[in-house]
Amino acid sequence: MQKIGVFVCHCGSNIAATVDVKKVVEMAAKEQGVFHAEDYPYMCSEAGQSRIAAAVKEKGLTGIVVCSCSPRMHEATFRKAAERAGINPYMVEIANIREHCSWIHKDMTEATEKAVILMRAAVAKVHLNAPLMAGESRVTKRALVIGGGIAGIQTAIDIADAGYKVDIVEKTPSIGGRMSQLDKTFPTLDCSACILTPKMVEAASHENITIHTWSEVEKVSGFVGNFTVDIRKKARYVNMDKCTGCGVCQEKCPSKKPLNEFNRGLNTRTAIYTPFAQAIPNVPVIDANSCIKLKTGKCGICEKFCQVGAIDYTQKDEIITEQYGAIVVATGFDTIKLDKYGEYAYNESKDVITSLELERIMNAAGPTKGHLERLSDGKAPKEIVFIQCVGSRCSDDRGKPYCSKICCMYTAKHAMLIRDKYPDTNVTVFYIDVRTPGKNFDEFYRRAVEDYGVHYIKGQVGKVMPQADGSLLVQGVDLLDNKQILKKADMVVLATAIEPNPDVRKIATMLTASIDTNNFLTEAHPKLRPVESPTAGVFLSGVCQGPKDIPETVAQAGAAAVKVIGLLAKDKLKTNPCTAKSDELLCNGCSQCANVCPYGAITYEEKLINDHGIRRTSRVAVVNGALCQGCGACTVTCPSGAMDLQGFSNRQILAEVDAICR
Amino acid sequence: MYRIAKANLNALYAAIAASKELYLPVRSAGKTNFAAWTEGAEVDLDTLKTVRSPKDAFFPQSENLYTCDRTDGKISITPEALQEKPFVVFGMKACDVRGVAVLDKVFLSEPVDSYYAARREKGIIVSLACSRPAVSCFCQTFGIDCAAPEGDVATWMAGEYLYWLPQSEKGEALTAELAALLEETDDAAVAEEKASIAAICDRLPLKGLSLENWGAAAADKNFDSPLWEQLYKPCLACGTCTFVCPTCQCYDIKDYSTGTGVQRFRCWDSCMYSDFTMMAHGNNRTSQLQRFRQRFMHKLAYFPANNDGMFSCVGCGRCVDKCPSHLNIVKVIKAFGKEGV
Amino acid sequence: MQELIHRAKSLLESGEVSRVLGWKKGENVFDVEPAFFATAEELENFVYNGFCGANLSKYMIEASTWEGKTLVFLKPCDTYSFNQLCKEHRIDREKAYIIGVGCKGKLKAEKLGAENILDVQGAGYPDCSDTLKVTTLYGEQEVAYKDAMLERCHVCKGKEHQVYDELIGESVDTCDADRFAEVAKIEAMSPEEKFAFFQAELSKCIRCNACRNVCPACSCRKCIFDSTKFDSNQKANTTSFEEKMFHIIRAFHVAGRCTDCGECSRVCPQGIPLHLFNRKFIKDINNLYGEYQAGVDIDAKAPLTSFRTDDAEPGVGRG
Amino acid sequence: MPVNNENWKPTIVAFCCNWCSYAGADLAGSSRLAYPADVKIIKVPCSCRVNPMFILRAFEKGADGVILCGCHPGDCHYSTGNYYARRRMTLLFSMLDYLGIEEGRTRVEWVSAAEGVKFSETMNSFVEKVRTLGPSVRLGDLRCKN
Repeated sequence: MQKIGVFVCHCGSNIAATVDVKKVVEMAAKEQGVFHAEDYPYMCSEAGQSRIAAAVKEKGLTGIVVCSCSPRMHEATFRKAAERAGINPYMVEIANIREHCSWIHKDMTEATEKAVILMRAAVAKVHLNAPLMAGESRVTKRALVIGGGIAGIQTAIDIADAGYKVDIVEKTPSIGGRMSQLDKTFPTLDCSACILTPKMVEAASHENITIHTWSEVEKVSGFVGNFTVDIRKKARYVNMDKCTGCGVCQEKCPSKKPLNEFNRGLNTRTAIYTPFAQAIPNVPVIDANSCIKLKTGKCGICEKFCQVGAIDYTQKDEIITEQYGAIVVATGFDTIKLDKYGEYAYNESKDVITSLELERIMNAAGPTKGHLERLSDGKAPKEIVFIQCVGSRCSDDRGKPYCSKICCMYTAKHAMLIRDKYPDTNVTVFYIDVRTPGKNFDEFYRRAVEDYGVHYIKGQVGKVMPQADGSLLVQGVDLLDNKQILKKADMVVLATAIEPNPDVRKIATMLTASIDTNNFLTEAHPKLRPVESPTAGVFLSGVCQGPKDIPETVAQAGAAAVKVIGLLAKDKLKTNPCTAKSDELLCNGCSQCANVCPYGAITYEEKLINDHGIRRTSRVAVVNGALCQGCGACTVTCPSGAMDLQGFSNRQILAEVDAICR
Repeated sequence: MYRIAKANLNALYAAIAASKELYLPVRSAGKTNFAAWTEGAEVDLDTLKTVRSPKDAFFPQSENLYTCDRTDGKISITPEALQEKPFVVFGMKACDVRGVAVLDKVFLSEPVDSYYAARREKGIIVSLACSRPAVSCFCQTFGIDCAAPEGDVATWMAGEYLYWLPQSEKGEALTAELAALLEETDDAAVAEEKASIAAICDRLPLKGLSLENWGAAAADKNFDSPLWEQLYKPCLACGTCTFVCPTCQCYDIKDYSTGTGVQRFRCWDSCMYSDFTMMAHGNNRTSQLQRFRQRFMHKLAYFPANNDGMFSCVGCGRCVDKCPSHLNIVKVIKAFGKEGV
Repeated sequence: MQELIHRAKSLLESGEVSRVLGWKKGENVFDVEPAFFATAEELENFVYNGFCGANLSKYMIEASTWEGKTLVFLKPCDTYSFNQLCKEHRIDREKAYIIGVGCKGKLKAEKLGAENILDVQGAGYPDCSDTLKVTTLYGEQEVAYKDAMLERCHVCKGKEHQVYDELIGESVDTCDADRFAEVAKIEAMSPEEKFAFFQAELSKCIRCNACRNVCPACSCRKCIFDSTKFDSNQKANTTSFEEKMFHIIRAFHVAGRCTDCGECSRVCPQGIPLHLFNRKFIKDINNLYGEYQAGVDIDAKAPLTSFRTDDAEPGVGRG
Repeated sequence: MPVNNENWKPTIVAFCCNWCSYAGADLAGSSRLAYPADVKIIKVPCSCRVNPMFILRAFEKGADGVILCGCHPGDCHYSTGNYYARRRMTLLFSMLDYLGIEEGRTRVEWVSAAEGVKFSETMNSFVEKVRTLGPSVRLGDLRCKN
C-alpha cells in the first residue's frame, strides 16, 4: 500500500487560470492512498521541490504525483527531487494538466474536472509503481560522423581535439560537401575554398580522425554508448595506399561523357575522377557505370599509365563493422528538383539556372573557368533576373512550406559580385520579402542595393518565356507599383529551395531518429536540446536539422561536438530501467516475443523453475536490460502476459484506464 | 390431478409471470437453457436436458454479495438485496429437483447461506416427468424416478395435455392461483405415461450401474488407487462437467472494481481448474490427477460421508454428454466397480 | 484399424516408443476418448473410427516432458497443430513418432441425436459407409455420413499430413464448402444484425473454458484469464461483456497461430460456432497480409510478428 | 444509439506514444489548439505497447471511444513498433466491426511530434463521431454503470 502525495502546480497562471487547483487538491485528498495533497505556484522551483521533500519526510510518502506541465518537460526534475527526498525516482508520476488540459480548455469547470481525472489516473498508476534501479552500460569512446561537409568536418575536428577518436563517413569521393562547391561566402565575400580547404586538411591529418569517403552507413544497431555500425566502403578501384594523386589517369581516361556532379552537371568529367582539385583524399575513384574497362572488359588505359600500379579493377565493396559511443548526423542538403515549376522554364532553357549552378559558373574551377557566360551560346549576359523563393515558403505541395533561409543573402552576394565584376550587366531581383536577420546581413544587402545598383522588385514572377532570339522574357508583377512587368533577360537565376539530403530518411530509420514532415531531423527539444535527436546518442549537425548558413552550421557543429564529448567523457551510462521483464513462471518459451524485438534483447534459456514448489525445467525468455529500450512490442505479443514492461506494466496501464473510465 | 391443454400453456406461463418470475426451458441460438419467460420466448419442453442445469435459479453462476463504494473519502457498504419476489422454475426434471436437495445440504446447513435460502423460500419448483429418457441417463442409480419427479408441483406431458399435480403447500397455493386455467382430471393418463417411461428406463444402457465400492467408505479406500492415473490422462482440465452439473456447488469470491469501489460477487468455480483455491503459496492440489480425483471423490465418497450417504451426483448424464474428451463419472464409477480397488 | 494396432504393438515391443497416444473405446460407439497406452494389452481397447475427432497434438506437450518417445496418431488436420506447437517450442519433435492416419471425415454425434444413440454402424475405419445406420432408444434411422460430419470436415484443408514418420490408411476428400463463406455471410450483415447474432451465441457461454483447454494454440502454462496479470481472471458470467472479452482476446492471442483445427467448435457444450472468430482473423490475414496457413512451415514468419511497411491501415474499408 | 441529450459527454481514452503523439499533444497544448475535454490521454512508450486488452478494458469500464496514436509508419522511435501495432489494431478493429460494434468508436491515427494541429483536429473529429454514436452499450460491462 502506497502513501501518496499529490502536488498540484499553478504554473503561475498557466494552469491556475483555467484549472481550479484548490479543487484538484481537495479531490486528490479524497483518493484512496493519498496522504498528502497541496498546491504551489511553481512546483518545479527550488521552493516547490523542497515542499515535496518536506512532505515526504513528514508524511512518510512512498509515491508522488505531480499535477503540472508535460512529463516531457519536468518529469526528470521531479524524479531527481524525489530521489533527493529519499524516494526511488520511478515512484513519481506526472499528471499533465497544462499541455493536455489548461492550455486547451477554456471552461474552468470542464478543465478542472479533467484535471481531477488525470490526477486520479496518475494516482492509480503510482499505486502500482515499483522502485526501479537504473543499470549501467559501458561507453565506447569513439564517435561516428555521417557526412563530410563543413558540419561534419567541424564536429569531427572538435571531438578529435578533445582527444576522442572520430570516423567520418562520406558518400562522395571527397569530403568538403556543399561548401566546397561555393565560390564566395556572404557577408564577407571570403573565398569559400580558401577557408574550407585548411579545415579539410586539418581533418585529414588529425591523428584522431579516420575518414571513410566513397562510403555509406549500411546498418546501425545498439544504443547510446554502444552502437555497432556497418559501413559499406564502395569499391574505388584505386588503391588508396599506392595512389599519389598525380592525375595522369584522369588525363588519359577515354570515357569523357559522364556529367560532372560537382559542377551540378553543367559539364562532364572522366570515368576515373577526383571531384575537384582540392579533394581529400586526393585519390580518384572509378565510376563503374561509365568505365569502359569495367563495363566491357576492354580499355585498361588508366592502369597502363599509372606509374605506381594503383588501379585495381578487381576491388569489391567492403563492409567494415565499427563500434561507436555516439553518432552525429551531418548529412546536409540538396536543392529541390524543379520539375514541378514548369513556369520558370528551367528544363527548357539552358540560361535558366539555379543559384548553386551560378556558384559553379562564377567559380574559377567551374565549367566556364569563372567567366560569367550564358551556357546556351557562351555570350556574356547583359540582363540577369534573379527569382527568389523558388519552392520556398510554398503553400502547395510543389515546394516546401519553410523559408530556406540562405537565399536572400546569397542572391545579394551574387548580384553584388556580378555588378562588381561586370558593371555593364543589369541585375534585377524579384522577391517576396528580403530577410536579413544576421550579423552584418542587412548592411550587406543594402550595399547591393545602394552601392551596386541592384534592382530589387517586390513581386513574384509568373512565367519565364524563352524567346526565339535566345533571350528570355520574364513576366512578373511589381507589388509596390501594382503593375505587370515584362522584362527581357539573358539569364535567369532561381533561388531554389533547399531540402534535406534525400538519403536522410534511410539513415534516420537506421538510427531510429525521428524526422519531421519536411524530412528534417527532429530535435529532442526545439529550443532546449536543439542539437540532440530524441534518440539517445544521436546528435544533429548542420542543415539536416533545418536550413542554416555556414556560421550557424559551424556553431551547431561545435555544439554537437560538445554534446558528444560530454557523452564520451563518461565511462558508464545509466540505462533506462523501464525495460521488459519476463515472469518465468508464466513464460511458455514460444519465441514470439523475440521475433518482434527490434534490439535482439530477448534470448531463451532452459531453466529450472520452481513454481510454488513444483519444479520443472522450462525454456523461458530472458531480457537483456542493457539492450532493451522499453518499447513494449514483446508484451503484447506474449499471450500469457509473462512479458511485462517495467514502468508501463499491464496493470499500471489498466489502472489508468479504469481511473479515466470510472 | 389437474390438466391443461398444451395449446393453452402460453396462457399458463403468462398467468404465472403476472405475479412471479418464471424460469423455464427456452430455446435460443440452437440450444435450450433455463431462462426467464418473456412473451414470444421459444419455450422448449421437448428437449430432455437443458445444457446447463436449472440450479442457476437458486445458485446463479454469478451473483453479487455486496457493494463497497468510496465516494468523497467515505466508504459505504451495501449488501445485495435478498430474493423477495416469488418465482417459479417450470419444467425441472426429477434429477435436477434432486440436485436442489443436494445443494440444500450445502447451503442450508449452518452457517446458512442467506442468498440461497431466500431463493429456496421464494422459489416454487414445477417439475416435469421425462417422457423420453436418454442413453446417458442413470438417475435410477440414485433412486430417482424420472416418471414421478419431486417438486412443489409435478407435471406430465401426455397426449394433448399437461397434467399437473401439486405436491406441497407451495404447490397447492400455486395451483389455487392458477385454478382458472386448470381443470380437474383423473390419474389414468399419468399412470399410462408413467408405465411408458418405466418401460424405457428398463432399456437404458446404464440401468444397472452399481455404486458398489463407492460411498462414505470409499473415501480412504479409493484415494490412492492407481486407477486415477489412467483415468485422468485425457482430462483437459476444463470446467464443462462442473458447469453443466446440477449439484456442483463450488464457487469463488471475487471483487469487481467499479472505479469508486468494488462489487463483491461469487461465481461458480471448478475444482478441475488449475487456479481453483489458489492461495499465496500456490494450489493445494498441484496436479490434474489430484484435481480430477477430487471431483469424483467429492461426489461419490466425501459428500456421502458428510451427508448421511447422499451422493452429490443425481445421474442426469449432462457431463456424460458434454465432456470434450468423453470422460465421465460413469467411466469412473465403473472403473472402480469392475476392478475393485 | 487393426493395422494401426499392429504397428503400435510392434513399435512398443521394439522399444522404439515408450507409449502410444491414440483413441480408446468408450461406453458407446461415439464416446471415444483420447488415451495413452503403455502395453500391448491396453492397445486392445484402441479404436480409430469416424468419432475420433479429438486432435491429439496438444497432449504431446506433456508427453514431450516424459522419458522416451511417444507414438502419436495424427490425422491430416492434427499435423498442422503439431507443427505449430513445434514452432513455438512447446513440443519436441524428437519425442514423437508420428503415424499419420488417413481420414475420411469425422462425425459429430450430436448430429445423429447423440443422447439416444445405442449403436452406430458405418462409422468404422477404413470401411466407413456413405450411410450411417443409427440405432436409438426410440428406433432406427439412417443418416448420410456427410450430413453427420463435423463442420470442419466440410471445409477440410486437405488430407496431406504436414509432418509424419509414416503414413497408414487412405483418406477421402471431404471438402464441399467454402471455408470463409460463413464469415463472409456475417460480414455482409448490418452492424445490428452482427451484434444480435453474436450476442445470442455468446450469451450461451458458460465460461467452462473447454474451447480454450482443447485448443492446441492455447498452450499457455497459465492463461491470462486465470492469472492476476491483467485483472482478467474474473470467471464471472453476469453481463454481456466478460464472454466477449474472453472470446475476442482468445481469438486475438491465437491469431496467426490458429490452424483452424475446429476443436473449439467441436467441444463447446453450448454449440457456439467459435471457429467463426478464428476464421475471421484468418480471412483478414489472408486478405491483408497474404495467404498464411499456420502449421505448414515451421520457419515461416507469423503474420502478427512480422510486417510490411506498406501494410493496410487499421480500419481500412470502414464506412 | 444516438442520444438527444446534449449534455451527454463521452468518455474517450487516447493512448499516445511517448515520442510522437504524446509530444504532438503537448504541441497542440502549447499552441493552444483546443479539443474536447472528453479526451484523456494515457502515455505509452510506443503504440506497440497497447494491448487489445487495454482497449476492451476501456470499453468494459465505460469508455465510449478509444483512439490510439503513434508515430507515422517508418518514424517509430523503436523503428518497428508501430508496424506491429498497425497489424494488431487492423485485426482487432476488424473483429470489433465483425461483432457489430459501431466502427466509429475505435480509431488509429499517426501523429508526429510536429503535428499539434493534426492532433487537435483528430481529437475533434473523433469526439464528434463518438458523440453522434451516443453512449457505448455493446461492449460495456453493466456492473460499472449502475
